[in-house]
Amino acid sequence: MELRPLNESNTNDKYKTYELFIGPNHPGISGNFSYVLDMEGHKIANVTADPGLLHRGFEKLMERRLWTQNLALIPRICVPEPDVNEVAYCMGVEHLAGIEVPKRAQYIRVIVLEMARIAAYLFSFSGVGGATGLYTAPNWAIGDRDYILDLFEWLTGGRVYHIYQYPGGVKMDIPDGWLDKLSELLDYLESRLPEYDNLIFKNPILQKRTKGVGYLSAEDAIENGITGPNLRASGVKWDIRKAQPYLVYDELDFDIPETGDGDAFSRFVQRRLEMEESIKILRQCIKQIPDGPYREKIPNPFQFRVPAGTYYSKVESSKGEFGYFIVSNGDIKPYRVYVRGPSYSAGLYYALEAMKNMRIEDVPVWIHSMDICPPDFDR
Amino acid sequence: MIFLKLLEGIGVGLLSLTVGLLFMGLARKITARIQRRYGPPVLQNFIDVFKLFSKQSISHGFAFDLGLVAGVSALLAAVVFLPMGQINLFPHNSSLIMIIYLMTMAYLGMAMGVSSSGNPNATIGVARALTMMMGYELPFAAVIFSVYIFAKTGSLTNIVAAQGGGFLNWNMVRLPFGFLAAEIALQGMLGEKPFDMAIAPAEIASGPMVELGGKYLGFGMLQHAVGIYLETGIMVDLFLGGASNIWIFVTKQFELFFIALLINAVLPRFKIEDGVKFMWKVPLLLGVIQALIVVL
Amino acid sequence: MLESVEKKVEELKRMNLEAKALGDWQFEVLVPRERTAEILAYMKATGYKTFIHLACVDWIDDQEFELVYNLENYDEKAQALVKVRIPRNKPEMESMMSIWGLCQVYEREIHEFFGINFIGNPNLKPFFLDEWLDIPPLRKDFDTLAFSQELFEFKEDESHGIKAPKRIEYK
Amino acid sequence: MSEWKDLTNFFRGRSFWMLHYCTGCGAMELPPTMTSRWDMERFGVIPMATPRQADILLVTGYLSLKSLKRLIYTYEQMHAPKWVLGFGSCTINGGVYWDSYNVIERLDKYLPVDLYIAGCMPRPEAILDSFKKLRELVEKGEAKGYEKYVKNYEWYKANQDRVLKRTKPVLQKPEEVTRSA
Repeated sequence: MELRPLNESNTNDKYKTYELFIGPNHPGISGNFSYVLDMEGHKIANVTADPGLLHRGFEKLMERRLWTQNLALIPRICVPEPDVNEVAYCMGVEHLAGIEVPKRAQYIRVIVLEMARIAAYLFSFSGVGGATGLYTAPNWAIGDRDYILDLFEWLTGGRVYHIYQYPGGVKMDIPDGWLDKLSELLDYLESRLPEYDNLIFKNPILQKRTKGVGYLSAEDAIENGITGPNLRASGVKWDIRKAQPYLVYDELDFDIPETGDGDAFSRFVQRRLEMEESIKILRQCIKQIPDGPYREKIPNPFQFRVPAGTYYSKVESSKGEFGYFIVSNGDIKPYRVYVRGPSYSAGLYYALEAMKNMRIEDVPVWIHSMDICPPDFDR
Repeated sequence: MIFLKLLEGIGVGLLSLTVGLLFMGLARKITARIQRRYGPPVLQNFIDVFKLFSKQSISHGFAFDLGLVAGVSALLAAVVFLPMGQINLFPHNSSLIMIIYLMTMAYLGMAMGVSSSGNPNATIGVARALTMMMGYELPFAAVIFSVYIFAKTGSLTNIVAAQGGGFLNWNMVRLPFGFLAAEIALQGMLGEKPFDMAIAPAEIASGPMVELGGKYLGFGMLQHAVGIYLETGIMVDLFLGGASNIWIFVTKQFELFFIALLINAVLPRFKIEDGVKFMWKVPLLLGVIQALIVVL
Repeated sequence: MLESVEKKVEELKRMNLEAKALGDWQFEVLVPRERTAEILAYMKATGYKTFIHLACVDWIDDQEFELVYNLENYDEKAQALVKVRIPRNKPEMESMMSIWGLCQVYEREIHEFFGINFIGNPNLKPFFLDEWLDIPPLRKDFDTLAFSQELFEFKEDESHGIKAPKRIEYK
Repeated sequence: MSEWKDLTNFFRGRSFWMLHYCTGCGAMELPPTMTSRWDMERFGVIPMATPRQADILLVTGYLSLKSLKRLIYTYEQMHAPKWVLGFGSCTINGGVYWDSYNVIERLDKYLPVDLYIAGCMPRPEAILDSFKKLRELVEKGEAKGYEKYVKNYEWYKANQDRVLKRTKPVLQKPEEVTRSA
């Protein structure tokens, strides 16, 4: 990128705008990613996305590793919510290899996914706070998120990356007393929700700043491939957990909350309401989880071959549809895996349209309201 | 005689720096407790300033150096004229107008300095700071007007003297609307939320401070420290009846600062135009009502 | 299998296309290159409105690239994988930007990672990588390990006590 | 004079300002470290928005070539004294990305690293411990990475240019591939 000389006079048409970098080193951006804004006065005239700062070539690396080795690699694709990667990948492999997953393992997977979802939503609360300058929100939300990570650590041994799923089930059974601790934690989180409401969602200044920012209509959302809570906040009732139930979601009773205004505030509120539903799902799982084996044993993992075929497996993550397009040619390694990150279309394509004529104050609010997570499109 | 006065002046300057930095440290501690944290040591800001002055620094030209030095020195000059308890160096010269004039000088100096760094973020930050200044100066002017009319004097020493003789004589009680308006304006003056658009890190990467490093950031911190001392000090003199000695003075200052902190901890920041609109709506209205009450 | 998927597969078969269901809610359809724009527009008109992703598979043994357009239908709860094969020695494809504007970024990415040229796409500048001079990295004949060793030279370093990790190749 | 130096080092060690630049996935453990659970502000460490204000460059995890370029700009903008902390196993030897075409392996070939934190990813306690360790090094006057960088600038520059300013393909082309821009 060429920097423009600062001493050029303003008379030239070419220098009517000036460049402003949001990222990569900027507190307003989520992760290592950059938007270059061409500013005209205080309005944004043009936006360029500059991804690739987190590109590690996962898709190439996965072709070089065994089917089971990849499980250690893929959680790193989405850092705030790594479990969706493992589950989506395992579901794809199981479908291709024809492995039946025991009921208990499916319940454990749902528990892990929903806990990860709550953790990711709490993280996005902190994003709201950080973007608008309400620094008490990150401090509270991330502190509470840590209790979830503690439970994860007890269950899987890892705080952030769990590497817990395995083709055919999960690696370890739930330890004794863990479920009781989980339900205690859910009580605690529920008692915290009114405080978050008072601090964040009922805050008049925050409402003033986020209402009407970044309006996204239902048609635009569908056209631009925007999924997950952002789509639902625009009024489209689409949740993979309901529409194409995977694991045991069809046995659980939950609602899809509706906000439907399509602006940044309703996207925040959507996440807040869905958190309540996740707590509800977890309560049911604690009650309903059956006894039985936690994993279908697969033969020697070093010789584990997946029959040739293609499959697209997807999971509803906190950011939208997280998909794994898996191609196997019957070898011990995947032939090709394509990872569909939910932020791709919003962060790299729709942002350029949405941010035009926006003010610089609204940019961080927009980024955090769409919950753009750079690692999942950089891969 | 002049030499003694000079020494006294330096003493007052050091006092204001010390108290200001202490307030900043306490602010970090109190904010941390609201955020369920332990917080840094209270003297952390002294360590930070010392460290900043021991760092290598890059200058961006003469205007950059001059602006930052002017910022601190104008505020220090203003502090000298502030009556604080028994310390009152110029009892016959403590004109409020002059103090406010020197304060504005300080902010303009800072603005000149950081704009010459050439960073667009700094320029946006300065533009926001000056817009915000326009926002809070207007209600504050209305308040000062009513205090002037009420006390029939422009000297802070005399205003303090007029409030003597108990709590009920304080302007806070006598001019309640004016006090409220001034409190809100103080929030803007201190640059606390919801009026801290000038330094919004998530939007413009800490605004005016974006190119400041080392000694220059140290000057910025010192300016903020003296600014806190001066602004809360003016409020104490105007509304809380001054003080009989320096300890009571600092305690009263801290009370005002504490309220500002609590508001700061639970509110996000306004957009710049919303902030100015708010300033011109609520506090200005309160100020005008107060002025009308006083005049009639 | 969903009824809507079954119906759609039948319908596509009647259009002389190879289609088959892959799971409960998804199916694939193989489309010749000339008919891609027509079929994609048809799919969009019949409810497959959301463009999920465009992926590319390098079938080096067949000397072909396979482009996979993944479409989603929210009303019928179905997913379609539209596959197009293009020759590897002449990697060219028409841009589908006129149907979904979103294709622009996906095509730019695939141009960078596979070297496929999309005719009609105005912006195919480097996207994720800076100054890439080798063959596109996601092609099967690109050896990432050799590249990494050559460029970053992970040599054993006695003075720092660093040893290169032991590498096991599974066959 | 040495007393003065000791005094400055004492204060420097108690007021680390960290650059808020999330270079890799290790940045995920920074919010817990900053906020109420671990609260690194206790030790005088606070995140700063721009490199001019910062003392510490915390390289959180792997570095792609594109990030490395920005990181070097950032490092050179910081005012001395400045320190680099390599965070996670990816900065030490590439970690799980040892065979990736876009991730550098040893960070200390390109920037002078004062301290490495091992693990993938290191826990917040490890981060806090590293600040303590760095404080000890600074107080003893041993953390001199920025001076090393100036002294050996040619060597660092040559290494940086080798990976960032490539003029010809790294690998021999197996066959001629035509690729229009």
